[in-house]
Formats: sequence, structure tokens, C-alpha cells
Amino acid sequence: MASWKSWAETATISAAALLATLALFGGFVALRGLRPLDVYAALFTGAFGSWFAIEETLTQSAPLMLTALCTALPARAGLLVIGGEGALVVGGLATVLAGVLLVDAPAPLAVIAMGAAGALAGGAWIGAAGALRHRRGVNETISTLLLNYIAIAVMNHLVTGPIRDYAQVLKPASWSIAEGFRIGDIPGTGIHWGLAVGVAAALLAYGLMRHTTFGFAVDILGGNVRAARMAGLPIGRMILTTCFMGGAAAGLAGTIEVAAVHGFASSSLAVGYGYTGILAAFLARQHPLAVAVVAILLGGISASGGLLQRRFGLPDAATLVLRGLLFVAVLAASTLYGRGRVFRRAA
Amino acid sequence: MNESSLTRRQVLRASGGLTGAAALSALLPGLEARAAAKPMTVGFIYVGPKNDYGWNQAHAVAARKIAQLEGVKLIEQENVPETIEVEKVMEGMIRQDGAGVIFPTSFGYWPHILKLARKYPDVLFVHIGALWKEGDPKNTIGYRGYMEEPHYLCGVAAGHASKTGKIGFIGSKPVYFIFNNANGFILGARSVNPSLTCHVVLTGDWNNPVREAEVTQSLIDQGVDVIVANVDSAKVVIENAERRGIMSCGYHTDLSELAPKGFLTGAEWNWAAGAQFVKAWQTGGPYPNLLRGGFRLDMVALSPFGRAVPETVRATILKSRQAFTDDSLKLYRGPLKDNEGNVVLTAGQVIANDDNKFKLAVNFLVEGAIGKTGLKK
Amino acid sequence: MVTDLGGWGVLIAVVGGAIRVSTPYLYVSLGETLTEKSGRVNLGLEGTLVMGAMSAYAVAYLTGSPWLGVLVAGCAGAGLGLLHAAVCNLPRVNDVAVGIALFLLGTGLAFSLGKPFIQPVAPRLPSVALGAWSAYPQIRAALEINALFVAGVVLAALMRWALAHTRWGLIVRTVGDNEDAARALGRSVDLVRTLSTAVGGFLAGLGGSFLSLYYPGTWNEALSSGQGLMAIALVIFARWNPVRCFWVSLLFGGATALGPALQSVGFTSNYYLYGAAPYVLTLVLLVWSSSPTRVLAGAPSELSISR
Amino acid sequence: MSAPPRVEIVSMTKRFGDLLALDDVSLRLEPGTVHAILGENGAGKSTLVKCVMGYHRPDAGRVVVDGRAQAITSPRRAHQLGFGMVYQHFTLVPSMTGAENLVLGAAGLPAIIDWDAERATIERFQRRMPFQIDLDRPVSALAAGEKQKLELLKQLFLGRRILVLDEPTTVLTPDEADQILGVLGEMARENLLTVVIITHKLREVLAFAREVTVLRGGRRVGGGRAQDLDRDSLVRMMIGTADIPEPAARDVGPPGSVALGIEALRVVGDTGITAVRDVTLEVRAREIVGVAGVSGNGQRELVEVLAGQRQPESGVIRAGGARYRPTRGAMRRHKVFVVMEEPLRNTCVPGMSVAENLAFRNFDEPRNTVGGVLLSRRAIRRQALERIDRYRIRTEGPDARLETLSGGNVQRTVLARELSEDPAVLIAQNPCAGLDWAATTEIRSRIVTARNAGAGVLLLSEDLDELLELADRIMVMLEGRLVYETPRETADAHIIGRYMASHA
Repeated sequence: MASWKSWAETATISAAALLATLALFGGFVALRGLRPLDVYAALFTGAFGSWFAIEETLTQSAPLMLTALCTALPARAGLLVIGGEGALVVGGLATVLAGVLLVDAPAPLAVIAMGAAGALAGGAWIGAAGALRHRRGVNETISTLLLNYIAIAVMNHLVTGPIRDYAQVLKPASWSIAEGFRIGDIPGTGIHWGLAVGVAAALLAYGLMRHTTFGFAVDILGGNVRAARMAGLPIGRMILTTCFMGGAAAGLAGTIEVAAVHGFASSSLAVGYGYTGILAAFLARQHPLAVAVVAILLGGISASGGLLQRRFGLPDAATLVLRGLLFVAVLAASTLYGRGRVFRRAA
Repeated sequence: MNESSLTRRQVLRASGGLTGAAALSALLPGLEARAAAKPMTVGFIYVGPKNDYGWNQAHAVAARKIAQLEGVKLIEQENVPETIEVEKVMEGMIRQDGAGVIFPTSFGYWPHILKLARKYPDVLFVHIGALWKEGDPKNTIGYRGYMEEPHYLCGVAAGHASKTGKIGFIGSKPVYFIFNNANGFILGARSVNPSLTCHVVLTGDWNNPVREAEVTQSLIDQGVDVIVANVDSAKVVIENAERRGIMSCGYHTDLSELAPKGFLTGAEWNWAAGAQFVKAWQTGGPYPNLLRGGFRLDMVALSPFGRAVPETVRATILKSRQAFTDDSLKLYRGPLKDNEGNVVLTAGQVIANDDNKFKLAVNFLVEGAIGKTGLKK
Repeated sequence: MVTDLGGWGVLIAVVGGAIRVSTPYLYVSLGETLTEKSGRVNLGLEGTLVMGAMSAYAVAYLTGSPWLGVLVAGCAGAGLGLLHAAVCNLPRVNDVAVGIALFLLGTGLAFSLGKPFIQPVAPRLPSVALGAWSAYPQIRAALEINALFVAGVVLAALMRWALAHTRWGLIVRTVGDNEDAARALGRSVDLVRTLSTAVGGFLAGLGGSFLSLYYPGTWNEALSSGQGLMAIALVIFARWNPVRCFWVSLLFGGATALGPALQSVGFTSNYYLYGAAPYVLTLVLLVWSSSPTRVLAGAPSELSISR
Repeated sequence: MSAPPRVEIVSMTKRFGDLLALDDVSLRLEPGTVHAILGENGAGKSTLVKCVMGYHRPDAGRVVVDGRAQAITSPRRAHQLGFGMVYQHFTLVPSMTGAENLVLGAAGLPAIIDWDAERATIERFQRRMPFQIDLDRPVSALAAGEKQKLELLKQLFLGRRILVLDEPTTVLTPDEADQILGVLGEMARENLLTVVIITHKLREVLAFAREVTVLRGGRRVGGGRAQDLDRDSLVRMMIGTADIPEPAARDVGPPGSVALGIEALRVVGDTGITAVRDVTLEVRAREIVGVAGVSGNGQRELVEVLAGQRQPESGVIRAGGARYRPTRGAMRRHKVFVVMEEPLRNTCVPGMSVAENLAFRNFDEPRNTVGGVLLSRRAIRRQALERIDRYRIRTEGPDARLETLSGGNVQRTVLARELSEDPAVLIAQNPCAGLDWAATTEIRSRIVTARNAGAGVLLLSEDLDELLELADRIMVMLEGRLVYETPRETADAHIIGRYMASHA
């Protein structure tokens, strides 16, 4: 996070990566006998071409902002956490439990409590991985990967038995939260409040990382753990805190899924938002504000995926290819940082 | 705008002794009248790949048929999860492609359909679960075949074919229709061999090939020699069964060519009624909001018999099918115990084959099953 | 006639399941071991595995030759490995992140290109009846083994031997342990890593072909349930030792088979928890064997995840 | 063994971007001689050697071996021609045994290795060598001196005839250096080897070299037969007329109270081996305690514990008389500061700006914050401008990323941070390693100034000359123990060297 020069550098390199991605994806669709320009146009139309498309894009981006923070915040402290999926799931479960326990509470209070429960559960889930890392030296990437599988298994187990709502015949699902506890759409739009939560979380994370002494300390830790130790910074606490905050963000995404979309917990919580969040975090180079922007871009890709299928008969996985190409291109382009002379000259 | 007060009961009453499609056609005069069919974009939404040799393919087959209707343009989208995404896909089909009828073909889409149906009263939403109830939007339809009936017939075939007296039912998730199908399979088999037992094993996923294969292997190791799988695609199970030299029954679509030696028969859907709904919507004709039926309404079907089924057995099975068609055979009839010894139905108690309420509440496995539903009794 | 083996049946089913399910684990873990021995981590083997499964199935279906499918799967895997290596060879690119990217890209490509092959039936790889001596069909079934499994076992032993006794083995270990030493020897670090990653990808592709062409023997998008993602955990578990990769793969296969085996004898509850057993097991062992103050024994010192 | 070839380096020139690293350098290596290439850090010594060894492709110039111009396009080509190099940082593979390391580099290494045959060859070879090493142990278990010997052994085993030694004595005690360089000199005289020593130490040049080439700023500035040159002329050639700051004068007078105390400290290293064993020492205010030792004898682990980068196994550390645990609060309370070698690796964040790096110690103090929580970037920048000026840090500005600075300026940045707040205790480890003469002199002078101002300084250095120049007392660390102590007045390089090598 620095001067306008580094902004310009980031913007230029990102644009180059985006162009390269589009070129490669153009090749991919051309092999299927389609005209790349038509596909690009549909990509844009499907993502941003109408108010409806924008609504869809923003709706898709809401959980991504939160799960991306689950990777981005610990990454600032030098940890590579890929456990957003699991944290979202346990967050969703905790939300349901809170909502069901507080069934008689006034709605605003209950919604806040559900959010707190989701955040707390997600935070504890990833925080545990952080603690294992700090205390036992367990690699956090692998532990959070395993925790994803474990969270999903626990959720499936709970919703097919202990907390199952047997009146619900659609699929094994938990008890539902009260209708009054559901959070609806932002007035005048078809976008649920999750977007506001996502944007607020990104802003908050940005403020914390950029403008507080804690954020500065985390930057030192992420930049060089030896320097951080030498400065006497409380490494363990910082790792735990960033992991907790990241997990809390993903847990909130679980709250949103339950409170704004489903009303209950079920296997529909684990549909890959956590994994796409990793992509968003890396594309944003772990910058909390950029996370919000990138999440919208990825939301746009998802949103336009339907149009690509329906208009061109492209397989649904074409969006996965596009995201994969984008990720590879952005990573390959990261080698360019610090290379451009323009960006090194004094301002 | 539509005469949608036709309920399932009315449909059945009206259809009287007529069978299946004929009954339905009689109900839907638009089809005969050939009123001007509006151009109509029909959207199909699948929860998995549409050529999966299973659930989604059964719908894709119906979609192909609908696409041949006059004035109909088909759009499709695959791999849509049961989240807000399906709402957005439906809205996209309506707003970006102008869809007038949408077939969201996964059970769990229903709450999302209800949400959108109120927002788009000009669009018809056809769901494949029979969950419509009074008070739900009139522009939604729930229709579904009683799969337990063909499973009963598969069970008869299995009962004749099993030498070990052990058969296997592989399920996916613990939901009521899976247990109805299991019960149908077991009741059919025990109608032939009352001492036969059936292992009921759930994999926990709609689609998990490794676990499905592993369950198959384990069941075979336990001596099971006929198997049926209620998962999204039974391909893996049937192929593995064939390799181990045991027999199998199909599900969703015709899987007979996957197991030339051991395939007995299979339980298939017949989603053809979907075309009637589209026509009705195009022409402004009437349609039911809830349509449930088994062989009697031609909403389920039986796969062609495999080599392993001798002629005599085929005749028995076809006789049973006829009995379902003319409603003389009831699936659930007393005395009936569940596999924990509890009495479900006393002697003389009979559940009508179209007793939707009873079937939705099935939370038990009948006597002879080894396994638990995990559902609260 | 089938004999009821009771509790022994469960054990035999678990052993048989271990053999059946372990092969993909074995190949991805051997591939990852080689890659990591050279000092790189490839977290994208899930994408490679899926791509291998798809391409093997497609080629076997189109040409009628499953072995050609196996070969193509390996080549597809090697291709993805080369891509991983090429991107990682650029300075300041994080290999773990590239792995995640290739996980997405590999599965995306496989799903896209594999659509037409979900339905058709491809010829399957033959098996070897090692259990023909037994009168019990359960044992015969458990020991019905595919050539890829045998090849994998041989490969594990061979790789262990080669790492100590061949020029290439020494060079790979040098690159993975001390880049400067490798450079001083005049070896191209990037080249060695590129080849190791490509061969690792080749092996993961073979693992995928086993899934689609032998067991469970089909192609669809849910075919892999994370076998490739687990590679990295398996390798740590096996302490970068190819022979231990074999045992660990068997353990994982057995853990996967345990749930279905118990279910089939009537323990039908808690199946989700059985399904999570391999992951819990790995996590517990990881916690148990890690240490906050020292690097994991056996870890190549140039490895980004062990620093 | 055949005689080494005659080598001529002609007009070697190499450019890195704007920097002319090597400018038309020529020299001749006579067979069977010891040739020193002398120069400061950054003079172009390594660039020259790397061009010859095939790591860099020169922009102009050529290498002539036995009268034939050779294009050395890769290190392997250089090896084929008989060039071998022993690096400052070991190029042994730690997880492999000595034998594996020896065999590894062989040119004709067969695809499949017959270990029995190789072992027999190695044993025959080692019997001819002047020193013996256990070749069955993994290298990670060898002591530093043994590693250096193994490195040499490897080169000889591989049949290298022109041996380039890069700063060989940074990891050898003076006696070891004498021994090994003596052996090599012997072999050179027997016309078995040509030896090239890259160094900035005059002592080695004068003691062992027959020929000298002096480089400065990428150019050859002088040289000739070592016996014709004296110390002063070599220094002048090496340093030129650069403006060298005067070394700070040492205040005399008794040291103050105990600033830093260490009791029975035990530390375990990365590989699980105990690296520091029962170290006990005291550093008083206005005192520099020097710790000598060959690299790898536990100094790094000791410093890491004092710096807070590593947890000790047992033992007590006191600062200003009180029990000291390296937390931020305690560091600030007791004014403990640290300067380490390789600052980009150990004490800084390369990707953060100079201003940010300068603020690591005090970004959370009231003057740099708003309300103790919000960071005042303006205050941090202001502080940076002042420190950049006072410590003469050459940078584009406070916002430049630290990694864009030269090594000397990075270390100046660290000093500016660590010395600006009146240290009571200063831990310094190889603070001048890899830096040029000007930076070295300045940094040493600032350390002495800090001492004069009242700091207790613990200086761990692999450069014995540095310790002899700066320290008030000198200790020797060997295999994790302090084995010798002497006051400045009685310090003798050879005695210290012997303790560095073994318990004598």
C-alpha cells in the first residue's frame, strides 16, 4: 500500500494480465467455432450490460468479498489460508443455532446475534488453524484445506440428524430461522444486504490494515517474520487476530447465506464461494479494497456464465476456465512488479 | 388468467378410468384445439450435467421433446446449485432471453421458484417435486411420478433373480422419496421371497462415484447379488455390479446397455407431461398445479427387460404393472411392519397409491430392510 | 456360493477398498514427492488428476484403447505440470498460488472438454486376478488388481532407489535442498524443477486415468473427491519418502473404504463422519508430527511450505 | 594428475543495466601459482569470476586456455576446462552425505551410480589428501571447518585444476586458513593446481599469493608480484582516493554497570541440534564484548535469541539487572537494539518503504500515532527525513522501497533505526559483512560512538580483524560454547584462532 506510483504500476500490470486472459479465452472459444468478440460482448452484457445484470453481478460478489478476506487478511501476516469454504459453513451453522435459540428475541437483536455467532464461529475455525500454526508449526494451508472437508462433513452430519428439520422434505436441512429474522434486499434493488456487509467488511479491513498501528505491525510480520520478531511484535496474537478476522468474514458470509438466501443450513452452503474467494484474494494482491473490486469482477464472470451457456452453448465450466486463466495470468504478471522503469523513477 | 383451480383430485376424478396421456390430453383441450401457439422460450435448469445417464438426462430428454413443439425455443443451463444462483439464472432466462416457461429440474429449487413466481406472474414455473399446495402461486406447477411403483416391479425382478436372498439398495440422501423407493423395492422383492433381506445404504451425496463404487463392492462382499442405486447417475454402480457378476436394476433412464449380462429392469421417469404444460401456457389452456401419478397416469415407466429376466418373470412383472395401472395393486397395505418391528399398518389398512400426504411422511423402512432412515419417527 | 465372512468381511472389504481406492492417491503423492524433492510445491494436482481422468476416458472412448488413454492422460498431466513450472520459473511468483490457479484451470478445462464424454461408455483397463487361488469371492475381489496399481508399487520402490542411486536422483535432491549447490554444479535449477514438475504432473495424470478407466471407472464431474488436493498432505505424511507414500496411500484408501464397509454390514448411521475420517486422521497426524521450532524432518529445504 | 593449463583473461567487460560492473579487465594465471584478486566489495571480483565460471555472459572479452580462446557458456563448460570454485556460502547439499556430495559433481557421473565402486575410488583419493573427513555423515552434521574442507576435497576429487576460492577465510580460523592455503600452495608449487583467491584481506594476499590483481570499480587498478608490493600501496590501490570517514576514537575509562547478562543459555537450532550450550557472559555499559568464531558455531542462534527471533531452551537473560524477555515492551524499557548481517533477510522488510522500515521500533509510540491506535504516516515520514539526513542514507526518498537501496545504505537504515534511541544494549552480528570500505568504516565508527555514549555492545563477528579493532574484550565461541576470553590488551590473533578451531 503506497504511493500513486505503485497504484499506476498495479493498474498497468493488472490490465495487461486481464488482456492476456481475454486473448487466451478468446482462443478457447474460437476453438469451439465461436467468434471471440461476440463472446466478450456477451461477457460484458451478462455482467454489466443492464441494471439486472449489475444486480446479479453484485449479488454474486457479496459472499466473495467476505470469503476473499478470509484469505487476504491472514495473507497480510504471511499466512496462506484456503479455509474460507469451511469457515463459511460453520458460520452458517452457528447462525442457524443462534437464530433458533433466540427465536423469541426482537428481530434486530436476533439478526445481530446471528451475525455475531457466524463471525465468531468462522473466526474460531480459522483462528484454530492460526493457533496450530503458531503453537505447533502446522502448515496453515494444509490444515485449512483439511478443515474445509471436516466442516462440510460435520454440517452434513448435523443437518441429516441432530439439527435436522424433519418437516423440510426438500433436502436434509437444519431448522429454519424465523421468517422475521431473514434479512431482505436493499430497498429498491434485487440485491440482498449481504453486499453492504461485504463492502463494509472490506472498508473496515482496509482502514485497519492501512491506518492503524496494528495494520502496520501486520505488514511487518507479513513482509518478514524475522524482522517482526526482532521488533518484539506479538506474533502469535497477530496471527491469531488476522486468522480470526479472516475466518469471521467468511463466517459472516455463512450468516448472509442463511439469513438472506436459504433460511436454513444445508449442503447448499458449500457451493464453492470459499474457493472462489481465494482467487479473489490473490487477484486483489491481498489488498482489502481491491478485494471488493475483484469480487465484483468475478461476480460478473459468474453472472455472465449463464448467458454464455444459453446463447453460445458454452459449457458451464467455461467460466471456470476463464477464472483459471485469469488467475494464471495475474500470477505470471506478478513477476513484472518492480520491473517497469517508469514506476521506479522518483516522483 | 388461467383456470388453475384444477387440483390433483380433480385431475384424477376427471380422468376416471382413462389412462395416462390420454387422460391428460382430455383434460387439456388446447392440445386438440390447436389454438394459436404463441412463440415461447422454454428454459431448462439442471443441477448437474444434462447427459449424466441419470436424473438430469431424464429431464434433458423431456426438454428435447418440448423443443420440438411448435413455436418453442429451448434454452438450457447446467450445473446450477440450489442457492440464490438459481434465482438469478431464472431471472436471467426471463429478462435476458424472454423465457415464458421455466423447468427448474432439481428438487431443492422449490423455495427459490416460489420467490420468483410471485415476482413474475407471466412466467410459468414447472417444478419436478410435487410440493404445490393451496396458496402457492398459480403460475407454478409441481409434477412428479410415483417412482416407488416401478421400484416395486424392480423388486419383483430382484426377488426372482436373487440366489442369496440378499439384495442392496444404495441411496444418496435421507429424504422421503428415497425411502419410498427403497420400500417399493423391498416390498416387491419380498412379495416373491418373504425371507429376503435388503441392505439400505446411503452415500450421503447425490453424486460421489468413488463412494458409490465402494459401497457396491462392500455390499457384494456381503453377499448381495442384486443392486439398485438411487443416486444422480447409477452408471458407476451398475457397471461395477456387472463387473463383479451380480445383477442390477436401473434408475432415472434406460441403463440396460451398461450391463448386458446382469441388467434386470429399471425404474424410469416419464416427464412427457411437461410438454402439455407448455402447450397449455402457449394457448392459454388450463393446467393442473399439482400432478402426481404412477403407472396409472403414465408418469413412470419400466426399462426394457435384460437377458437375465426369464419370460415367466417378465409376465409376472407386467401383470403387476397392469395392476398399478388399473389401481388394483396398492404399494402400502396392511399388515405392514417396519424393520424395527413397529406396526405401520394393521391388517386391512390400505394406503391409496396417490396418497401424497402419507408418502411425503414416510420415515421408515419396511421389514426386511437392513439399515436406518435416520429420520425422526 | 458366497460365504458370510462377518467381521472378517469388513476387514477384507477395507483391505480390498484400500487397494482399489489407493491407486490415485499413490500416483498423485509420488508425483508430488518428486516435484517437492526438487523444491517446488504443486497444489494443482487436483486439476491435473481431473484432466487426466477426462482425457484418458475421452481417448479410450474415441480410439477404443484404454492404454492409449492412460498415455494421453499422463501427457495431459505433464502439460499442466509444464505450465506450472513455466509460470513458477518467473521470478517472484508464488508456487502455491500457481497451484491453486492450475487447480481451477485444470478442472475447468476438463469439465468443459469432457461434457460429451459423460454419457458414453469407454473400454476399461483390464485387471489381474491375483486372488484366483482363493475360494472366497470376497478375497478374489479384493485382490483383483489393476496393472496401474502394480506399476505404482514398483514405481514407488524405483523412485526411492533412484533418488539415492542415480544421477538424476542426486540432481533432483540437490536442486531441492540447495539451489546454490546445484548452480555451482552447473545444473539449471529451473530446468530440473520444470522436468520434475512435468513428471509429477504425468504421474498425477496417470492417477486420474485410473479413476476414469478402472475404478470407479467412469467420467463425470464429481469423479474426484479431492484426491489431488490431498496429495500435498499425503507427501508430508510420508515424509517425502516414495515407499512411505505407498503405505500412506493404502491407509487413505482403507480409511475411505471403512465407511462403506461398515455401512454394508448394518452400521448405517454417521456416514458423513466416516467420510471425513481420512481428513481428521491427516490433521491429527500433522498436528502430532509438526513442531513450532524446527522444520519437518525430511523436508527439502528449498520448499516454500517448509520454510 | 596433469598440470593445470595456462589461462589468460582478456578485456573482460560486463554491464548490468546502467552499471558497468567490469570494465576491460585482463589478467594472466600462470600454471602452478597462487593468484589473489583483491578488491573491496563491489569492486567487480565476483563478477569477473562469474564471467570466467560461465555464470555470466560477458559483454566483451574472452578466456584463453592453453592458447585457445574458449567460449564458456555454462558452468559445466567451465568445469570441463578444469575451473572449479569454492564459494563463501557452501554449495554442499546439507541432507546428503559427504560421499554423495563428492560424487554429485563428477562430470562423467553415470546414470546409475555404483556406490561400492564410487566409495572405493573416494577412499583411494582421500588417502592422498592432507586431511580426512567422515564421508558417511550428512553434511548438515559437519562443523563449519569440516564443510570447508569437504568443499575443497570435492573440487580436488572432481579433478579441477584451476581452483577459485571466494573469500576462503570468512569460515576458517586463521590456523585452518594457514593449513588449507598452505596445502593448496604446496600443490600449486608442485604444479598440480592453479589457485585463485578472491579476497579483501591483505593478510592473505601477502601471506599466500605470488601474484596479485587489484580491482576497483570494475577496473584493474594495479597488481603484480606480491613480493614487490607492500601493504600501503595495496590499500591505496584498493580504496583509491575515496573519502573515508575517520574511525571514531574510543573513550577510555572503566566500563559501567552490567548492561546485558546471559546465564546458562541453551538454544536448539533449526535441525533440532543444540546450537548454544550453557553460554554465560556479561556486557557492561561502555564496553564492546566481541565474540569470535567460525560461522556455524552457534553465534546465529545466540543472536536470534537475544533479538527475539528464537526461543531459548533454557537459561536467563538480564538487561539492566532485570530479567529480560524480548518483548516489545521490554525492548523499549531496557533499550535493547539489534544490528545483524543480511539486513534484508534478518531485520527489515524489503518491500516496505525506507520510512516504514525506519519506524519499526517506534511506530506505535505516541508521537507517531493519533490516539495510540491510528498510524500517523506523516509523522513517520518526517522522522524518516531527519534520519536519512543524519545517517547519510542514499535513497530516492523516504517512500522508496528498501530493496531498491544498496547494501550499505540498507545497513545504514538499520543503524539509523537502532542507534537513534540511545541504546543501552546493542547486539551486533557481522554488521559489516558484504559492505564496502566506506560503509564498513562508518558503521564501525557508529558502533564505537554508541559505546562511548554508554551502550553495552555485544559484537559477534566472523571477521577477527573487526573484533581486534573494536572489542574491549574478546571471547571465542566454538560448538555452542564460549571457550576463551581475553581483554583487548592481550588479544592475539593466533591464540584466538586456535581456540576458534578447537579446544586447545
